Amino acid sequence: MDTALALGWLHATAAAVEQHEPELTALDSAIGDGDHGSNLRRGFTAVLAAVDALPPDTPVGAVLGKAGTTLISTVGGACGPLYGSALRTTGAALPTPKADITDLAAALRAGLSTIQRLGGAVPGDKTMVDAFEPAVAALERAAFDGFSLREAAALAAEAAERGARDTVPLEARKGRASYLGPRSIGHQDPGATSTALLFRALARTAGA
Amino acid sequence: MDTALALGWLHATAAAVEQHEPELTALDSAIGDGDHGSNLRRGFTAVLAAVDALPPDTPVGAVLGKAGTTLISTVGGACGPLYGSALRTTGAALPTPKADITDLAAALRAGLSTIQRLGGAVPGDKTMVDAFEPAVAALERAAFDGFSLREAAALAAEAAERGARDTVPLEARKGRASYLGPRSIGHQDPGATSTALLFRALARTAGA
Amino acid sequence: MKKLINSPESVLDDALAGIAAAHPELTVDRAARVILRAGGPRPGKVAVISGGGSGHEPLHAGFVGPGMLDAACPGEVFTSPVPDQLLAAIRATDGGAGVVFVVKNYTGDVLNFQLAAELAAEDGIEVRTVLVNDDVAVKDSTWTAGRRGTGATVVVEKAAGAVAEGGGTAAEVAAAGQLANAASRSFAVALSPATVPAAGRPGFDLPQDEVELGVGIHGEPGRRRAPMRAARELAAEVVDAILAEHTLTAGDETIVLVNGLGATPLLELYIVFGEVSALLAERGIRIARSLVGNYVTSLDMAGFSLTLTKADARLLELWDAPASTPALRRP
Amino acid sequence: MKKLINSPESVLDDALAGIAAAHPELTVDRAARVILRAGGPRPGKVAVISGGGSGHEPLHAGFVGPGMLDAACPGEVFTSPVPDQLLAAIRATDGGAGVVFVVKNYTGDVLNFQLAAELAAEDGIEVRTVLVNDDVAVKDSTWTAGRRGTGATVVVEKAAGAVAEGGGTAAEVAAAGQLANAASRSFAVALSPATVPAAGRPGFDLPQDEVELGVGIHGEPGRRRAPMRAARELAAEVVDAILAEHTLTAGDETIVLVNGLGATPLLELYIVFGEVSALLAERGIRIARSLVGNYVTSLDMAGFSLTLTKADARLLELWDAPASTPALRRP
Ligand SMILES: Nc1ncnc2c1ncn2[C@@H]1O[C@H](COP(=O)(O)OP(=O)(O)O)[C@@H](O)[C@H]1O
Ligand SMILES: Nc1ncnc2c1ncn2[C@@H]1O[C@H](COP(=O)(O)OP(=O)(O)O)[C@@H](O)[C@H]1O
Ligand SMILES: [Mg+2]
Ligand SMILES: [Mg+2]
Ligand SMILES: [Mg+2]
Ligand SMILES: [Mg+2]
Repeated sequence: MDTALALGWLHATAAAVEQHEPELTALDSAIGDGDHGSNLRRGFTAVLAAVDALPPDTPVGAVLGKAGTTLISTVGGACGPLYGSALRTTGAALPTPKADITDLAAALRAGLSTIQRLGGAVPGDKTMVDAFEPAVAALERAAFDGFSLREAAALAAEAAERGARDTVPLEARKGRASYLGPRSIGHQDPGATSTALLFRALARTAGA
Repeated sequence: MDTALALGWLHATAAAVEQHEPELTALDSAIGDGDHGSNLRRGFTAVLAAVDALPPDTPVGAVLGKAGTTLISTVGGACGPLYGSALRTTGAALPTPKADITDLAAALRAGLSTIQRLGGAVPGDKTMVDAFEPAVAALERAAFDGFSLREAAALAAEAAERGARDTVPLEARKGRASYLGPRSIGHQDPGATSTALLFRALARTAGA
Repeated sequence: MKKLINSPESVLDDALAGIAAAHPELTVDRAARVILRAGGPRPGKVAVISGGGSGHEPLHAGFVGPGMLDAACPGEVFTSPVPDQLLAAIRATDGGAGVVFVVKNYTGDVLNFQLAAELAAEDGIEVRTVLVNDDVAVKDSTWTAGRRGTGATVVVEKAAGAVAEGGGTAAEVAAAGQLANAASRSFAVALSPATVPAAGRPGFDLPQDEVELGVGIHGEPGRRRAPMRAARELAAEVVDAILAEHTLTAGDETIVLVNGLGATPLLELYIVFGEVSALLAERGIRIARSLVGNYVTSLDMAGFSLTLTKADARLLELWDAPASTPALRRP
Repeated sequence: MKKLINSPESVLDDALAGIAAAHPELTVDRAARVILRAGGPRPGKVAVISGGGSGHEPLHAGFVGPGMLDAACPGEVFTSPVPDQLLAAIRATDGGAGVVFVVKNYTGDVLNFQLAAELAAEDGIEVRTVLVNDDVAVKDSTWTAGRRGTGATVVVEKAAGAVAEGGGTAAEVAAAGQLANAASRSFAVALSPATVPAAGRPGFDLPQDEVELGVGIHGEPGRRRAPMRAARELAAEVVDAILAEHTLTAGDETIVLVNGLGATPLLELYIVFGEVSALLAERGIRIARSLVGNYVTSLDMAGFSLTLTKADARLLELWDAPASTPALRRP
């Protein structure tokens, strides 16, 4: 992962969020308050404006850090601080100028820890963690197995998508969906779904 | 018209209002505020309670006067004072103990004058006057022609019903429907419709 | 129809029970259906009495209290009160200095207040009437029922109430109300109709992409339908409709009421107010005072009305005078 | 979706323009999206700052003013504010005596306020937080997000604001807010869902003969559906739900808030209040103070929430303390 790839990733994520906004809105309407799609759209529109204005020699970590700060400043809601802080932590953990898969996996693991520290969610609580954790685990495994970034990112995206789908039968214990108790069962978590978009965007950007 | 006939008339009117409440409501919803049916139902429920509590020897004029006062006290809206005052005037104009058709026609003409004095409407303004006036005129003609009360009341009811139907193409110039201007055209006036019920109830009570 | 009621027949009585429980500072005569300032008649003070159909809350009960009304008489939903209520209100508030009625110009209201005034006159009580007729959606003409009374009622009740509180004579109280009315014009837009409990269905149907322009506060449909548009464009249409029938011009000051019809979020009313304020600024009209919220509602109708009162020093003084009512407070 | 807006994206900015125009007594920083008491920081006075998603008006902007909030930070519709707004509010109000945040317990609100407090701490400003969590529809547990903050926010902001206005320390202000919160429990019933402008469709579907019990103020569906019933029965269900999780018992005094969710006529809220008052009387609980109207809304949702605050002399004193805000005034 380098500056160009990070920028590509953020652009791809923004495009995916734009395209899937109605789906995210619908999922959040079912078990939340219907703003997850517009929250992320607003956030990633601002992220693109912010990172595209950075000098071309900005280190990869600073690009992701800027993206995180921008999300924190523009999104609000639960996902703004969670995604924003995670990206900040991830960026801070990335070596310059270029991170290999092991570095990237470690940095994203740090980002995940931030999400879990701030939000207190564990896997199975029906949150973005349910997609984020398996994605990071898949990256770690792929790094250990010596896969290319293209292959690793594809595995992470698949894991995230599976994780998101697997939130359907869960009863939410964190976030707004938890207010529904058992009525949250049968719906896919919007945050886990947007996390899957994030990792799919990474895979696409890495050429998968 | 005597006390028994007046009581019968009021009961028959109450029953007709009850039965046609949805129709009156629908007509008033279209070009008014949707309360004409419930207004009259509330009023005639109170009227029955009031006149049934009168001593049996109450003169016919006093019965109608009581009915009028009760309508004024319980209906509100435009039709409460108009119908109520009209009945009071009619009652005050009826000789005791029994009025012939000429007396009744004259008393109802006096009641109509009260409606017109209070409300300022003339025939063609798309109000209750458009049913009331032809009904009274028919009674007057029938009295002149020497018809029986049964025949006279039937002619009055027909005239009132025709008058009500004929309000359909009119543009309202008085009452709430006048706010609609040309959009009031094509709807039958609720007050003219209830006036037709009143005269039909008289005809039924008189044995027609 | 889904409403927080016990039955369509008991709406008024049940609401009166709630008003009585919620406002110990008021006296509610539930039998007579009159809401009164506590403490009985005030000797030497002109009594200001208003009333009208229920379904417009906080109008009128919410404006009973020092500085505004002495009594409010609520009729059945969208139905004017009956003369008995108005007479009871007169008896409970007349302090010997006379009575002023505030009457919105609807045939039913006018007739019932008129009958009450005639009966009061028989008791030797002189009643003056201020007729409110601010709604420019209806053309004023002696051949019709004339312009309706809507949002300006708040301004009229405030002005009349202030003069009465200050010890004005009945003639002065009525004159202040008439001044406020003459200076005010209103226009309303509905996004959805109201449902009268007794009727059980909406007063009119409105497609998803249309609005009713010039709607009344009793669920009466408006003069015409128009396509739904941005708040900015609707506000412009409403401002223009009012200014076409108003003496307000560049350099003037105005009291602005952006009023919710019952089911419109305050968030949206503020958006409308922002647009109105920009439109008035463009036309050189200065907003001296303003009110945003639900004041003269129409049950569960969605939409707003705009009232513009041309404000001179006298009207501003009356508008700013102290008032302590459930829905309007001035220190 | 039919709304008085210009576009879903501009809702907040357009509403801020309207709030600024309607309330010259407030300072609206439209760039920073903060609503402030006019006059800048008050040296020596603790600053009380609240905020949350838009769509709940008059909460919070309507409670800015002497005796209540120093600043309100509105987020996008149903979305908590961002830390930048809260930091701007702190900078604009900090008079050196400390800052108290009033935060409704939602993950998003908690996180954004927490990030802001951490950043403020880096600037040497200590921020205390009062967490509002009064909604008994949600079971309280450390394993979940916990009870939500709803109607009690008004009571908390009033209590904290009163102590701050009276010169209390930051610890005292926070303690007053916590006292008000601990004494309050709420429960809401929706008759129809809210439509978030950006979503364009209602948050949930509700058949004509059903209600959502325990609904949230962000269009979140409730815990369960139940058949629509008379106001009396719905009120009983709500009162029982609250009392099951409340220390209120016979002989106690309470502050009662019957709050409209946005699209409910005041007439119906008074009917509900009447029923609540009868139910509390049956249980020997005395209503010491009350509030009926739209205070913590949920856009165009129809329905009501009930908040019962167990009132002791201290809370009543704070409740009665002077306040001068757009939505709550006390002489
Ligand atoms: N405590 C938490 N930990 C991790 N993720 C959470 C937590 N709370 C909520 N989320 C995630 O945030 C998503 C909702 O985001 P969003 O709709 O933008 O915020 P809000 O709930 O404030 O409206 C949920 O679907 C969930 O995945
Ligand atoms: N000025 C008037 N003169 C005669 N009849 C009138 C007048 N105004 C209204 N009406 C009659 O009253 C009817 C409406 O009665 P109702 O619905 O009970 O009163 P409101 O219009 O006050 O709701 C109209 O259909 C019309 O026939
Ligand atoms: Mg959400
Ligand atoms: Mg009617
Ligand atoms: Mg009516
Ligand atoms: Mg949200």
